[in-house]
Amino acid sequence: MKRLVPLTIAIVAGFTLIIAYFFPIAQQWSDNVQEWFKILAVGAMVLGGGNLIKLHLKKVSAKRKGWGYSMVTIVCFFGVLIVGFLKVGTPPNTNYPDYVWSGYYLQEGSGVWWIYLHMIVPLTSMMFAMLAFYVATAAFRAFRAKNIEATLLLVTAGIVLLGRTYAGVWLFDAWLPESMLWLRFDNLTEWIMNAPNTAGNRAIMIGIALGTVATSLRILLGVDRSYLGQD
Amino acid sequence: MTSNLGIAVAVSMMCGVSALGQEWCASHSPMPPSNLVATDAPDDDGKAIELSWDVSPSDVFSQKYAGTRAPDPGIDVVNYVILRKVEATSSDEEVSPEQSQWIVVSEPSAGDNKWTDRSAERNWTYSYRIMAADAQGDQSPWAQTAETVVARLQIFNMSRAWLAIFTILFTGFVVYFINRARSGKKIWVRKIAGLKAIDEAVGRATEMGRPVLFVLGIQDISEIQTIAGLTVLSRVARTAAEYGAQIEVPTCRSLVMAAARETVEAAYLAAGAPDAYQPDRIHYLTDEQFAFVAGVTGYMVREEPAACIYMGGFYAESLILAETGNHIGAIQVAGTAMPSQLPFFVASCDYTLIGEEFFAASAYLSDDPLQIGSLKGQDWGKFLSVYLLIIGIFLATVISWGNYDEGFFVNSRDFIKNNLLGVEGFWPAPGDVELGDDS
Amino acid sequence: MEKPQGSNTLIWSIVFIVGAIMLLISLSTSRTGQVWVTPTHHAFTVTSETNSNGGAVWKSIDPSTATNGDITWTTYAAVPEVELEDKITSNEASLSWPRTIGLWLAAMFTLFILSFLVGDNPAYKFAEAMVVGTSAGYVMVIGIWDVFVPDLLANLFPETIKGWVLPGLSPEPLEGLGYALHLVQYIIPAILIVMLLWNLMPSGGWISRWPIALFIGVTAGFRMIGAIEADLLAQIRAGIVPLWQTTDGVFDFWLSFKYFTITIATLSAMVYFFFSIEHKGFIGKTAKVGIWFMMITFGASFGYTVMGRIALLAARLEFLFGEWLHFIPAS
Amino acid sequence: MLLSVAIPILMKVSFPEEVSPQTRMVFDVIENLPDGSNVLLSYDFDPASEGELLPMAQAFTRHCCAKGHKQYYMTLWPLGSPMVDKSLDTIRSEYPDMIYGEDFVKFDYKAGGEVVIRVIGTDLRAMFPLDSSGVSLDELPMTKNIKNLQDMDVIVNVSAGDPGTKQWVQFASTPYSLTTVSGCTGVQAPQMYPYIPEQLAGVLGAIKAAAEYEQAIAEKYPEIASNPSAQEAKRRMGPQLIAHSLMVGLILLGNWIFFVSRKRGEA
Repeated sequence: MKRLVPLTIAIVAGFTLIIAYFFPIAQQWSDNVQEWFKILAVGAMVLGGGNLIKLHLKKVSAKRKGWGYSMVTIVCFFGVLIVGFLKVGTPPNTNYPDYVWSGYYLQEGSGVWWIYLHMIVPLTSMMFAMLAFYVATAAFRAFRAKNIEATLLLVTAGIVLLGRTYAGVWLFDAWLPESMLWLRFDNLTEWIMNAPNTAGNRAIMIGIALGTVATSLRILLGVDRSYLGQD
Repeated sequence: MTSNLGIAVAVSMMCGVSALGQEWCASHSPMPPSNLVATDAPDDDGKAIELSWDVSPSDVFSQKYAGTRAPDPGIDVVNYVILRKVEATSSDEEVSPEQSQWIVVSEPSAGDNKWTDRSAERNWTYSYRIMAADAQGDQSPWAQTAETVVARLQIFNMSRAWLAIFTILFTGFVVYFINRARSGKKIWVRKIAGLKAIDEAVGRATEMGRPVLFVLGIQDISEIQTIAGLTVLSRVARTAAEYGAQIEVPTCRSLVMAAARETVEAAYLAAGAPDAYQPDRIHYLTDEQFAFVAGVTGYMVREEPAACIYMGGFYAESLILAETGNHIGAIQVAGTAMPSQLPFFVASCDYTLIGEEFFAASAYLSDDPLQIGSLKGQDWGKFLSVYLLIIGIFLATVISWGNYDEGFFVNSRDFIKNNLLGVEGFWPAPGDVELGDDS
Repeated sequence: MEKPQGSNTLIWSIVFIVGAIMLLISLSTSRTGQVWVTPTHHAFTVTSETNSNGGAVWKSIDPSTATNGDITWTTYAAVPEVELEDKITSNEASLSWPRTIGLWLAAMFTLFILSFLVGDNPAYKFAEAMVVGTSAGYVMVIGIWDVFVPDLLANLFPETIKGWVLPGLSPEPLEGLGYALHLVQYIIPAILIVMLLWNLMPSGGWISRWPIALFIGVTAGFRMIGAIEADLLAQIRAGIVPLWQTTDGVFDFWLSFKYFTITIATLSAMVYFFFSIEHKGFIGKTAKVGIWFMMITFGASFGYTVMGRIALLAARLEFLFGEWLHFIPAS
Repeated sequence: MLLSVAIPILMKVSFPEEVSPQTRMVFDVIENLPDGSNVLLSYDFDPASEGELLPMAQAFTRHCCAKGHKQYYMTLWPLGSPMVDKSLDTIRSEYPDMIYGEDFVKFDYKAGGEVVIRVIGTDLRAMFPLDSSGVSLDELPMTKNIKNLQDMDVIVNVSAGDPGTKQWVQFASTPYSLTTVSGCTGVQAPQMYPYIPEQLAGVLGAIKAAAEYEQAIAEKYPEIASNPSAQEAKRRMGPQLIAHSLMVGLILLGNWIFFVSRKRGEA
């Protein structure tokens, strides 16, 4: 029972959506279902956020290594929740001044805005920017001409790296005759992006599409039911 | 999109020079558009009417005046005004006086020559009018549709007819080979190097007494990659349970956490080690991509997992994770159908399942003949795609080589491109005008 | 990351000392790390008119004339750097402490994350704990105000929500069957949430599998059609190009060569993905060529990406040098 | 790496740019629309990719303003709203004649990614009954006659990932044959090339293309060229050149070490 009902739900829902796609009268259905999903995803945050806090509380109460940092997480989490839910520092919407709650929570000067700009932005965007170092270490270590494949990888990467900046033009402009201009790295880069890169990506995309079809079918035919848990 | 966009208007004829121009200059209003045609929108749920018209000669985008006179703000069309009137409703009720008024439904800008009214009601009958307006708000006389039009519901979306056929075909291939496998027929599939590595990685983690890190990507459960990742997780968790290794699954979405717990719990049960299952090791961090990465990399440098397995939909975090994994010396296996991240996994992981291989992995790992059968069906889908591609390219090359404008080759190519692979219905309509040509 | 620990410490100390010197120079010469703001006063007074909802209409008035019954508040906007000195001289701008503190915090957090380069350390641990907690709370806040309230509650209880947070809401007047259908459409997700959260209960947690199964089924169906239509058929269609290319009616060798390359690369890479054919003989060689083209693709993507990553780092450094330290004009 | 990026920033190094055909295609799409067309701008990125994408988004905004297009702003990313606000600030400060509600409008972030696109594909109001300031769409002159996506002349999507360009192509450009241009991160751009020209009218890849786009606008509209903040991307190309050269140097060094150590191993 515990597996049969959800399996039936999955199969019926999946096939219904496939069929609905071909009938104009039912074209709203998938939109409805997707809207449910996004509402459910918010509801599920209670599960996720609750779990996050539970784990950190456990760590704090057991005074396990690094419990102080867990404290920071808990305080930050609840701090943002309170500021956000109460719309601290958010003035009303100028079109509806008599509605205290009508303001936009991210408006400049509001509490959430402050947290967003001064905590979330620097932390997440610096984390992202760390990639500048990681691409360098990855290139340094992995791009070695060990075999044909690796050589192709590094040569293409090298050409594109230079071709994407003025260096690709500057290196060749002085001595390359007019008829050989296509050899300039910026032109070569454009060609690589348009020809082999387009083709490689096209093949990968077609493969992924077919893989998606087969994976979906394995679920819809009930062949793959690993997501269902035990009886 | 109109084909007469971007036509330069040269200075040659000012208002008052041509007879036509003079007449309309005098009345200080633009000339009207013409030929307003309203048709029921095809393949819809009966709530749309398509309108098209010939732009006003005072419209600077009109070909009639292209290059013949300078723009004149006094009479140039700024926009059109479309009005609508209800002629009959779907029921037997009389049309109320309110409904039978002409009301403005749209004001498309100059140069436009078509618009779709999507506020129609199913089975209602309408009439339309259009006029041109200039910058002062002066309006031209109106042009009206010759016939009324009814918004009708189409039962089947014919533009998707071939999509339906392809869906049935691909499904058919997979179902056929699953059935063949069910009847006991052995199906051969080639080996994928990365898959063996997963077992080795879990084994090594067990020997070293360190955990296995499994990341399901950062997409929600509404993405097929996450689901494919879950099926791989199912198998990895089972191996881990059999060996007695610990498996750590941080997730970026709450629903993924819930689904992953079900999956891992079932895997531990199947391996006969339900007591070893620790739900807290499958935990949610945060939905924010880089905050999630910060959490996972922090875990990696502190706990030093011996194996890191990345299966799912990844974005920029792929390289941060994989390079951190490299730094701590873990065996790394990745699988994703995110083409943009494949280069980074290929560069920093020991094994990478590329695109389709990743989807195939869950079937391979299951050791279930039915799932392996589905791989063969997938290959047949690929055969079909390759054949279509080759035939299409052959036809296109012959046409270009022989410089044909019409005939068998052109018709066949257009049929493949527009009907089979496009949205122009099951069969080319007789005397079909080419799409996108409005002039 | 690959350097030995000793030189790491050295580099780090140098960076630290240089940074400290720069900070001192900057502090002594300019308005480093300060944020100045100018106030805007808003005032509204009630009028005798009523709007379509029957509520009183509030009208914007000159703040200096505001009296007791009026609604007033003040917002602040940061002063752009070019206008800063003028505004300070004319006494229009004032130093904003919350924003100044925020700017310093932001700069500190940026440096904390950067410190991960030399390895795990307390500063990074602190930043990590903070970003996880803060962002988890933040996405929840967004989910509530942007989805839960307007999409679920506003449909279930339009009048309450309208009187509370969304006064601009104009719910469609529905009655009879239409109303019932509308209600059901939004009660379903509410029920799904309850089923999912049942997981937290001591027993019957298996009911949470139902919503998950529903969406896994939906995803499978939905993605399957999407993959066939937008990726598979559209990509095959895009791949159909003549190999005989002409420019102005004359055979163009290089253009033809380009399309020939595209075709060969596409087909050979597709052959690589065949699972049920052994990769040997002709098929094996073709698959090998397919891998080569994929490697070129990956190399190109890698090289192409570097630019974006450098740009991100550049943007962060511009933040540090510009907005914070005022070495260069802030963007 | 840190120094190679930091020094050019402090020295304000910049290099000339040439407009590539790809960028020209994107520029022409916006340029060739009749003035006052409806343009939907979806800025699907967050502060994390601000450095790479904001200059591009600003360039699109300035170009649309210069052409007097009606601009409909939205975002599919939870943290994307402030990114849109930066563009609105640009409009307000550089084009004071443009009026909110008549020339540009902003819709709030809605969760759901491609669902949002699919819904507004048939019914804008089902997703956005109100604009971001809480005003009903029927009360704004520019939105009152807009029923759905299909009333747009062009979709401009600046995106850092998912949901982003791929979703716009799949759920808007392909089903409704809408002209769509995209500006995306360097990592995404290569995946978008196969969509050109049928499903996408053009792609700007990363800061390089943004710099070229700025150049293309500056050539056509000299008044924009004199605005230093309209040269953001060009300025950022200085560090790029140095850092790219450094990376190539690193790859060469890596290979040199590799070959030397292999020779020693053989000897």
